[in-house]
Amino acid sequence: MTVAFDYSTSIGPTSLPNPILTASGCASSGKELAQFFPITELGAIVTKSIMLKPRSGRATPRMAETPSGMLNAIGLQGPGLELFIENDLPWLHQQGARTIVSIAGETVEDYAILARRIRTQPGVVGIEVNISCPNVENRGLVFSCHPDTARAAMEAVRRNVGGDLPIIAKLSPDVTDIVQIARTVADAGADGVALINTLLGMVIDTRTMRPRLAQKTGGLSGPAIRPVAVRAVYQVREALPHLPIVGMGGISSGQDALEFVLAGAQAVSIGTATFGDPQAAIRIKSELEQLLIERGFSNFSDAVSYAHRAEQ
Amino acid sequence: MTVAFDYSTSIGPTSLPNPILTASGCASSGKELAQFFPITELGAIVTKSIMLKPRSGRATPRMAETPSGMLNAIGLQGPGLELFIENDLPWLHQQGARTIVSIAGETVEDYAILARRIRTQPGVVGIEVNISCPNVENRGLVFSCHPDTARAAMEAVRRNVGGDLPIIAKLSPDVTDIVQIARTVADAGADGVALINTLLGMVIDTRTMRPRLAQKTGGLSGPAIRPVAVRAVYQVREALPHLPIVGMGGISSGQDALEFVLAGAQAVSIGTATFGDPQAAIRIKSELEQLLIERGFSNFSDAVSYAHRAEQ
Amino acid sequence: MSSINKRAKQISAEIISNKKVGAYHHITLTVGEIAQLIKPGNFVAVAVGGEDSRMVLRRAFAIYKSSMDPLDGGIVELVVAPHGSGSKWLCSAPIHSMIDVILPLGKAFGIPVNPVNALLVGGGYGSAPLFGLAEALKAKQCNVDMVLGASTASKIYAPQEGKRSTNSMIFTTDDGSLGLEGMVSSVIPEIIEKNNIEIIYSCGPMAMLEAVTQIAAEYGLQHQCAVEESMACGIGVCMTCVLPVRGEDGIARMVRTCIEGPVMEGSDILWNTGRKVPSEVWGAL
Amino acid sequence: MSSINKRAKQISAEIISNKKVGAYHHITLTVGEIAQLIKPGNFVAVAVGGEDSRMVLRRAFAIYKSSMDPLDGGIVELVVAPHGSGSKWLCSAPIHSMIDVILPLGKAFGIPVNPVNALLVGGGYGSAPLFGLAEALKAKQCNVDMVLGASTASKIYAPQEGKRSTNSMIFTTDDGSLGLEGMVSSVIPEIIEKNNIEIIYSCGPMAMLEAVTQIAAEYGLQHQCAVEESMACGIGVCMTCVLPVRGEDGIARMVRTCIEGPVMEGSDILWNTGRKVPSEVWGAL
Ligand SMILES: Cc1cc2nc3c(=O)[nH]c(=O)nc-3n(C[C@H](O)[C@H](O)[C@H](O)COP(=O)(O)OP(=O)(O)OC[C@H]3O[C@@H](n4cnc5c(N)ncnc54)[C@H](O)[C@@H]3O)c2cc1C
Ligand SMILES: Cc1cc2nc3c(=O)[nH]c(=O)nc-3n(C[C@H](O)[C@H](O)[C@H](O)COP(=O)(O)OP(=O)(O)OC[C@H]3O[C@@H](n4cnc5c(N)ncnc54)[C@H](O)[C@@H]3O)c2cc1C
Ligand SMILES: Cc1cc2nc3c(=O)[nH]c(=O)nc-3n(C[C@H](O)[C@H](O)[C@H](O)COP(=O)(O)O)c2cc1C
Ligand SMILES: Cc1cc2nc3c(=O)[nH]c(=O)nc-3n(C[C@H](O)[C@H](O)[C@H](O)COP(=O)(O)O)c2cc1C
Ligand code: FES
Ligand code: FES
Repeated sequence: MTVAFDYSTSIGPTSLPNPILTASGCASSGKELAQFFPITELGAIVTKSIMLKPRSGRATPRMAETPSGMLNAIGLQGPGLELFIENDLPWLHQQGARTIVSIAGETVEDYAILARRIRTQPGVVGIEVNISCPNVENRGLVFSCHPDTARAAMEAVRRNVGGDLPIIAKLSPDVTDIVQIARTVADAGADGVALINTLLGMVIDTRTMRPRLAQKTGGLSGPAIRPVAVRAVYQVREALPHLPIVGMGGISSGQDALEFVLAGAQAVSIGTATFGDPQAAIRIKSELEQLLIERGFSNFSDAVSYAHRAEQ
Repeated sequence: MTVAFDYSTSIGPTSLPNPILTASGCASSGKELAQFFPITELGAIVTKSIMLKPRSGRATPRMAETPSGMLNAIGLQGPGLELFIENDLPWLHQQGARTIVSIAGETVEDYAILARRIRTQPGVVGIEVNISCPNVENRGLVFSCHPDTARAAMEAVRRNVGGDLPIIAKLSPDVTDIVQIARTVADAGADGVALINTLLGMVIDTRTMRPRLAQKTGGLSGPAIRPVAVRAVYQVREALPHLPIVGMGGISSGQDALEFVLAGAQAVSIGTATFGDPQAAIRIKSELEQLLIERGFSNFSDAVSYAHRAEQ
Repeated sequence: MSSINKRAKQISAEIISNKKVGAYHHITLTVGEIAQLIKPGNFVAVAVGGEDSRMVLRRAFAIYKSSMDPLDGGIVELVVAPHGSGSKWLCSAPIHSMIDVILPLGKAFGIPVNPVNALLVGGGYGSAPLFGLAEALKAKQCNVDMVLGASTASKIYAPQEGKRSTNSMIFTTDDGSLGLEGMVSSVIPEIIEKNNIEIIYSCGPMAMLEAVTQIAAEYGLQHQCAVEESMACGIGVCMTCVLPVRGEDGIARMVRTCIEGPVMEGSDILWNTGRKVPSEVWGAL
Repeated sequence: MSSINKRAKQISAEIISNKKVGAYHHITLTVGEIAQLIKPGNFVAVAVGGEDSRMVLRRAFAIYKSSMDPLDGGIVELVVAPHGSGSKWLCSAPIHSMIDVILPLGKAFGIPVNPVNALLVGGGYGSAPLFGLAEALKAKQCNVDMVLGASTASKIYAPQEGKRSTNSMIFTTDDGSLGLEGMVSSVIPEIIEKNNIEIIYSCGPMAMLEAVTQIAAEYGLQHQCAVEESMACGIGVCMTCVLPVRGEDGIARMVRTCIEGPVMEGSDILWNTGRKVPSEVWGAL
């Protein structure tokens, strides 16, 4: 059965052939997954958050499995901006992949520099601004947990990136009022928001009787957090109906992805599910398409926010 | 093998023969569970949050199962203070159960009245103050999500309850800084904190393509949230080493309970696990005791906060 | 001890048979002596998914039959539709595996003291508890007629032996694949009139129970229906399974269907309130 | 396409045998043609728990043996210790059930071009990949000695047939229940000296690998060890499985053991850094 289904979507000025993205930090820079499916078939590859300088990340153990989820404390291990531009981006560009680069800073100035360097790289179709990072200039408080620092980081990026490249603010769910933060970053010039990053969690090893992770706390991801993520997407969509949303948090099937789309996501990112199934993203792409067609949608955009429609 | 193990614990001025409690709203007022085990063998029964007036609660559907958890929007259904005092408390007292009454208000004044009436009831060994409720006098904002309202509610209770009955503030994890809220309620006179209440979540029904719950959002509980709960307990314990903590969130085995104890909980509450296994609380009581004995503890109190000990 | 759940026990039961019958699975458990305490309308609450499952809640199933078997001792039979993950897990459970079951739960159907003409109406697997009920009524010298409806033939559960205790049995299917085409409600009035029905018992989807309630009201008949609300615990501690039900004092309250039901008087229920709590309900917000 | 994971495939494999051997389970899978691409030291990543499981991460297992069977086609054999929930699930998987496996993964042991005297050291189930390695070395006319250690006899995995390719095999157990009492490290120096060992291969607990590394250094021997770090994905995308490893440029980096390992040169690893990133590591915080 061939159905003329329009799967395309857009995030601010960028349009994508389909709404399925990888989640930052869960697909590295695409090379490792390329063995399992053609990465060009995804809407875009969102790369692991890149920082200015090379970074070792945290000590091990860095992870613990939890019920329907996992805790991680990778600590943004990565080669730093220049090696990333030298090695990873050209490879992605050469494959023909659309790339959304996730950037992470320790200071507001870091974000500005990262954005300026990334914006001109070929193949880059967007910048995801991971502001769920500790601000070294302000007692290590996470940028996205406070309106002022969230705004400062986003303004720094916006000043350095023209209107042709969407900038997407990635928010932490560990806040009293995520709508307030979303509104703040939208005011600061974000073209969209990515919801949600991990929740802060801890596992205690009952054998050693200490925190399992070397870093003590870590970020909770996976199906366990899906209801929190869907709620965040729904709330932000309701309050800010025109702000594009990239939804994520525990998506491991087309059904799960559909929840986010109905709640208001223009695109969805597949994170932890890839660890359990390297083909998760491409599988979810076809599952979601099938579900939308079964429900009578002829294009993806009509399904976005459909759960918000008025009661009959 | 008979081991002289001292399982007793205390929360402020109250001592309990063991640290295993029911979680408010997950054991009603004890009658339903009495068929499955002697409820007097638990440290205490924490009753479903009681409000001033009878309350129908929310419309159905009120719940959805989620990966390793569930969402509920019961909406504090209950008979109201007077019928509760007339029917439920005497039954509990007659059984010989130790009762911690959970109270919930819509206004600061509600909390004061509830506390004043409860404090003199026989069999009551503590008051848990559920401040994870919407404040009708302040745009429905949840009391425990903002330091000012959290403080006001706790001060109202403290003013009405003498030092012989511990008052325990039950906090919501949906805040940017749970330590700040814990500190605030401690300053306002709380003898302890109960961590954590449910996380706000949503499930979208992919068939009807609307939020599954009539109420749209609901509270996420169960093993899925355990890492968030353990983290909250650990953080609050670290910041406020002398404030007693009742830990809860996804405890379904002795191992799980042990995580909370090591993280800093003087007592643990069993919630959602009871729905899957009516004998969960009593089973966990013996599992935890066994694990502590295996690890060489001769009394429960030595294990509390053990994960915070200095590295060798 | 309390009077709530007062005969219920949590036991480990062995699955001794699991057979596909039409769209359903007929599953037999050995439960021991407790089988003797079961009455038609009672249900069981089953822990599903095994140890490392992400399913944390029990699933409720009506008891189709309970008996004392000379070989296996007390047994309980269920009729399960493989619907979502919990029921599919149960339907695929291998013979001799053990499951954790609480039983018997809930209020049973009320059996009249004197013989009456009873109509039993079942939808889909809702027929399950009706056969035991038919037997109990027959034992009281009642006249028992039965109407079973479903979307299609494979979803009518009506084993040959089940017909023993009924005087008549009519099927309806939405697609006409078995019996009459249409819904059960369309044939009920005729049966009521023809067979001089004095009481209706029903079990099935909520929409069907509501329709039957309306018909019963038109004819001024008593109508006991077994409702099916989402249940998290099955034993009265979670408050998820409530329905607005009018009490004897005329006041409507949100009532737990796991302990005050599943069998309730149809006319007491405030049906189809559209995901809202009717304002007349006691303590409504 | 990338060069990372370049021979790996995600397949559905049938369990055709699952036998308890001492403290372990010996599990055989049919994997088809891909069996031919496997080299000693490669591992598989298995999805555990089934559809409704709360376990979301794969589990890595060393490949004990791979071969082309005339009847079953390509097969792979694993030796699994029932430890936590994932491995227990696998150990209790019924014959003929299908599991989702990715293979072959990781860097294999390097096989010398010319014959050498090799010592293979295994701890617990860490012996598993050593038997295939022994065969490969034997095929190159190497002299192969083996030392296997464990806490107790049931945890020594050393099937009779495995001994074919070795010249000598020594066991050590902590409790003395099999072979010599003590740890493998205590017997290694003597073997090195007596048999004129030129290279050591090892697989087992990290503490053992570290001890062997020290001994290898004392004797100036090459030492390839297969490390075992917690892995969430097994394919290089999660960065959980890292170890601080010195590169050819002398700089230590946090390196993914799933794609740059599990086989690594022991002396390149910064061992036992006490849950801290050593400050000399590139990009250390
Ligand atoms: C009193 C009672 C008697 C029942 N008797 C039977 C029976 O005899 N045979 C049978 O096949 N089923 C019966 N059910 C329905 C059964 O309990 C399960 O709800 C159904 O099998 C779906 O569960 P699942 O795990 O397959 O679906 P899932 O979609 O995985 O269920 C998720 C959650 O939603 C709830 N849920 C989903 N559908 C329903 C529903 N229709 N009614 C209530 N809750 C639902 C489940 O209980 C579970 O908590 C009965 C329910 C009740 C309350
Ligand atoms: C390269 C490699 C090869 C391995 N080969 C074998 C083998 O041949 N036979 C065998 O029995 N096991 C082997 N393991 C260990 C195996 O992957 C599992 O970690 C182990 O079976 C415990 O998992 P579990 O689900 O039973 O325990 P759980 O406690 O449920 O595991 C929870 C999580 O912790 C991780 N974890 C727990 N213990 C370990 C450990 N010792 N090492 C690494 N991660 C751990 C698990 O992978 C999982 O993500 C190997 C591991 C690696 C990395
Ligand atoms: C191992 C791991 C590493 C991650 N690294 C990053 C990162 O570098 N930058 C970022 O913005 N988010 C990172 N995340 C968060 C994910 O992108 C995603 O927001 C989160 O995991 C929720 O989605 P999921 O449940 O599908 O994984 C990481 C998550 C995991 C599990
Ligand atoms: C159905 C249900 C009802 C609840 N009702 C209350 C309540 O009335 N008052 C309260 O303070 N917490 C209530 N809670 C929260 C629990 O007491 C507990 O804090 C939370 O569920 C986390 O623990 P758990 O994961 O063990 O369930 C309720 C939870 C559930 C699942
Ligand atoms: S199902 Fe829990 S109260 Fe009825
Ligand atoms: S296990 Fe995921 S990167 Fe190695």
